[in-house]
Amino acid sequence: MQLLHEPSAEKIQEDKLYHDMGVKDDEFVSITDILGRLPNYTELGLFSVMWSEHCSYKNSKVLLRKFPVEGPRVLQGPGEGAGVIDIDDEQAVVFKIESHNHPSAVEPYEGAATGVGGIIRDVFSMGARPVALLNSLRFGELGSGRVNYLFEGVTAGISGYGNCVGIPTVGGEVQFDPCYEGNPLVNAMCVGLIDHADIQKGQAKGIGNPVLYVGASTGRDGIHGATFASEELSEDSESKRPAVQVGDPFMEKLLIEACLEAVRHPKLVGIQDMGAAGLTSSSAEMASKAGSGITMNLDLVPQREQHMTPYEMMLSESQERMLLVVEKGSEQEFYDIFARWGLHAVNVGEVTDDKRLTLLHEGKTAADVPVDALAEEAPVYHQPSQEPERFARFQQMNYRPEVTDYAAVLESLLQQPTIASKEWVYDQYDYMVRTNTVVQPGSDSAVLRLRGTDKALAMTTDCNSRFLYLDPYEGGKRAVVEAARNIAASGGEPLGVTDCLNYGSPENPEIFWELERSTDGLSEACRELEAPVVGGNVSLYNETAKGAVYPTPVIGMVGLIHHLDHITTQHVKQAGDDVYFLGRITPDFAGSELQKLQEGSIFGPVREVDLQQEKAWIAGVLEAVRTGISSAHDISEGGTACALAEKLFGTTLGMEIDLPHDDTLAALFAEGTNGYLLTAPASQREALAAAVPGLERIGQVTDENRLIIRSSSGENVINTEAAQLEDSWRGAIACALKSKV
Amino acid sequence: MKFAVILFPGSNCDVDMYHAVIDGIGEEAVYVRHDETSLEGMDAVLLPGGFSYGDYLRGGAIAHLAPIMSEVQRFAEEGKPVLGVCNGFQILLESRLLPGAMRRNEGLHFICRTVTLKVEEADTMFTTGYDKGEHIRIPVAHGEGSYYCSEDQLEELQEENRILFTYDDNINGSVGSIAGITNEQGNVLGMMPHPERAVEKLLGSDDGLRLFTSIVKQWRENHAATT
Amino acid sequence: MAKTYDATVYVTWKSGVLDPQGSAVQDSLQQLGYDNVSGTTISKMIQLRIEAEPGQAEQQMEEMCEKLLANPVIEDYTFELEEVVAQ
Amino acid sequence: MAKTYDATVYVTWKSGVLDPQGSAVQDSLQQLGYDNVSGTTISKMIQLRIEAEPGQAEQQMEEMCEKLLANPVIEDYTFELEEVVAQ
Ligand SMILES: Nc1ncnc2c1ncn2[C@@H]1O[C@H](COP(=O)(O)OP(=O)(O)O)[C@@H](O)[C@H]1O
Ligand SMILES: [Mg+2]
Repeated sequence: MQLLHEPSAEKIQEDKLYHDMGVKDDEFVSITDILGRLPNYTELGLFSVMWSEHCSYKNSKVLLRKFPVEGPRVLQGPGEGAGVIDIDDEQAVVFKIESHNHPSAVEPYEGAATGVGGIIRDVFSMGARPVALLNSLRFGELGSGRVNYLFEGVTAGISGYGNCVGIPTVGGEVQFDPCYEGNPLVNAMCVGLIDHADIQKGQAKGIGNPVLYVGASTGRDGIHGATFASEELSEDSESKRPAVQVGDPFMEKLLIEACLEAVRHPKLVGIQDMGAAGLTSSSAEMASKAGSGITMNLDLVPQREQHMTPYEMMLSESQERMLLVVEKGSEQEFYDIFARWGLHAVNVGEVTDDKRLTLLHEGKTAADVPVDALAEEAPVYHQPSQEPERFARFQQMNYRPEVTDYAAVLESLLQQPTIASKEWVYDQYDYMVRTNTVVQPGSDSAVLRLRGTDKALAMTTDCNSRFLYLDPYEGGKRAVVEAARNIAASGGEPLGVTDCLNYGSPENPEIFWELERSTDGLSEACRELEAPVVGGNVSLYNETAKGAVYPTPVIGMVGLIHHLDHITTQHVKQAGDDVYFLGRITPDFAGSELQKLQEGSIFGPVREVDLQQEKAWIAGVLEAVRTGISSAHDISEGGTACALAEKLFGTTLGMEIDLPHDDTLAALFAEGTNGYLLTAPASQREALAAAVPGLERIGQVTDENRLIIRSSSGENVINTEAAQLEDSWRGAIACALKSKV
Repeated sequence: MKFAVILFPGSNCDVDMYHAVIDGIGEEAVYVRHDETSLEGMDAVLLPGGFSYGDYLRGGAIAHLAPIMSEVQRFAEEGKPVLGVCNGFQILLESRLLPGAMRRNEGLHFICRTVTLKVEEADTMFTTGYDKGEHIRIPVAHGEGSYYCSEDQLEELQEENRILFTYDDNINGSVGSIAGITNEQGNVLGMMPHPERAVEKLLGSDDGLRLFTSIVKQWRENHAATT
Repeated sequence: MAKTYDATVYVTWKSGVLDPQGSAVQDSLQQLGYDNVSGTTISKMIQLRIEAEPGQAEQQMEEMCEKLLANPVIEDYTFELEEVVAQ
Repeated sequence: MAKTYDATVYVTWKSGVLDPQGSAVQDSLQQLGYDNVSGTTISKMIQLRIEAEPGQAEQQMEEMCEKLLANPVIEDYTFELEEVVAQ
């Protein structure tokens, strides 16, 4: 179906048709000023996508500037496809996270699948080989037909795409809360490896150099996907049909291999994927970054459908497409590379010196706009901010749960889907392909060895959004701290962060306040922990008629493990080992799983996170790892008792523990900033005591498969068969899925 | 000994196979593309896992028509070892080098996990390194791994001792819990589990290593006999 | 009175949606030498038996397609009902 | 002279071969309350256009089904050819 009559420039102005494309009145005025005339339909389309929140960050830019982006190891910070961090030996790690929330809400399988596809392209367009995938997922409470459908569909989509392209999906997280019911979050992260010499930038340099288009042909799918991502979900989102694309992981696999060959070719000038806003963003950004222009002949663009208009071609978000600039005269060499992978590269244009994006179509100029205006000069808004009423109220509250049967509470906490085993999910992911996964999903971080070296990489995604809802500033700090703890507990030194900011509408002052406060918290934590932010993604307008999601800044973190011997997992290894606690118990239950379980809602204040202390603990855990321990696990959802139980799962061992605090309830279930649980052979006692200040010995690993926990007064508060706890924990999600309503 | 690792568009366990041979058993391995037509100089053929042609239509359906497959067929007829793992097994089935067909897993989900297999036969060119009845830990990673064949066919496989591996726990609903079978001659093995992913303790198990060393051992013996 | 029908639902891609499976099969057919073949697409056919009052059968089929058998975001569907005459 | 045909191939499960996807859809329909539905199966429908002499089209379709489109161990196939009349 063709848009038979594109409205004239005058009509667009008169009838304010630009509103339909999400362009505001004053933005339309700016566009007219920039061009010195009214934009035609195609040109307006270019501006509307490039100036959408998804591409321009116009509402979040002021906040992102706060992030620490530099560090001694940072080779490439935010701005390119993905961040790059040095890992010694002339190698670097490349990683980025991205959201695909709205497509997944209407078509969970393809939405999630294409989210995975997109983030992989960001990484290999830097020249890096993608080596691992992670994800971070949020859904409403399991049990309702729709939520189950979304959860199953998203999992299948991630599995379908990631498995087929042959990149292991090694980790992630899943949280269930009612606020995500109509607006699930699907964030995908990709990690790649590269030699310093191969790092590419997406630049269109060299006047006269040809612009090559490679990959899938362009169809009418996904037109205005970027604007779709920048709007709230409404009843008629389902009817926004073209905004959802179908992915082709097979094509992606061929593209990965062919592009990695192309980036090693000395005559490659620049390469970028066609992500959000497809051909528009890739061409405008490549030209703008290089200070050049691009002229494209749209008649040459491979098209899947007949009679496509320039508007449709430029805004299509068909998947699995890349744009390359190569040295003039070398075209054939690149055609040959792609042909070997069964792909067809097409010369669609050339680099110019006029700093304009010029589009030719059927012998006419379809658009002619300055590239910087598209890529750099989107308006920047500082939205009004207002503290929500709840925040002050939460500060006044004091909550302490009532518990009589500790063991029963432990078991039901372990059955909460957010805490329960995510095996149902990651069993569907090929987390082993390419045989580098040393630590598989199910421990704090995933660990990949770097073949041919003694090093390894630890990686995780984390964010407990409940704390952000209660207090975005402290909650933001906790998200970063939790990621860093998971890295440290696996033996890794945090290298850097990629973040995905998932929030409601920034035009709501209370949401903007959440954004402001939480990015302050994230920034401060990243700065203190020396984990610079090297890339990320912003997903706003995550709300439905029922309200916004909790502020959810997902943290993707990568850490370096200097020696394979330092790789540590969370599970106990042998009877007789000592159990240690490193941390601090405080009676904090606001936002805890226990509060949610008992009260059905969360409320109360969040204690200040002491970042200096956190940093010292991280150093302590890493020192312990180097000294020699058997296991390490950080304490998160469900508190210390759940963390203790988790240490036993998958083993036949048990533990006898003496709680390190008089407040039994807090010592078991509080979710303050707790700390870590370590185990080590008794022979290490002295060495550890000398190396790690603050390490408290709290018990022993036993060979009887029971978890025995005694209060400080010596009373058995929990004495349960570990296998029973494990069954409850392992089966909870499958069970919740079966009990469909 | 020289192993050919066949590369189809969409293969993705090719690297794993390659390393299993090079690093795992210290033999020679080379990649051979799907559009090549010669296996000259190769001593064994490995069809790796992955998603050849995206698994579109049926796993292995499109790949079995690739030019190299007629050469693999000839190679197999000469009695030389051919091992197809996962997608490689599916390709062997589609090529009729092995009997039966593959369906989607019974539970309809992709399954990735390390499972326990029973070694049913130990006197084949692929399994001399194992004991009959031994239980080994090998990873699986597949969505279409439910083996199907007719009852007559199953009987034949059993009578001819061509079922080499079975699942202890039939994770995907395979007929007879079958995880791996050979052809009549015994030189073509197809299996869903991935022995090439189990060649290092660091990654969890090295129980797959002996499958590769068995192939080498047999080859050395034959080689010594003929030269 | 309730009747018995054999229903056949055809679930196809909406026009404009990529059919990677169809393209791969198309390419393969070309490579096999069938260059007289074009536009290959692959869709689903769902068959079931339904017992219902006439009219109601139609309506229920419609509902099932919308709710479960197809996702209208990317797929179109049509169905046929054929009465099963007891023998 | 060569003619143009629209071909539709139906690839169904051989009787006796379990169709787990069909059963899963059947279960879901039941859970949605459609307990008047039974025997759900899911098959493939492949559509393509072929240009050939009459007779030859038939024969080529047969070949394509045998070689690629269906796996006779578990699947049956039928196809229809309809001549495309130029407008
Ligand atoms: N969506 C997912 N994909 C892959 N692995 C997951 C996913 N969700 C959870 N996991 C894995 O399950 C384990 C437990 O996850 P989680 O409870 O979030 O751990 P933690 O509290 O230590 O962050 C981790 O190894 C994690 O990587
Ligand atoms: Mg953890």
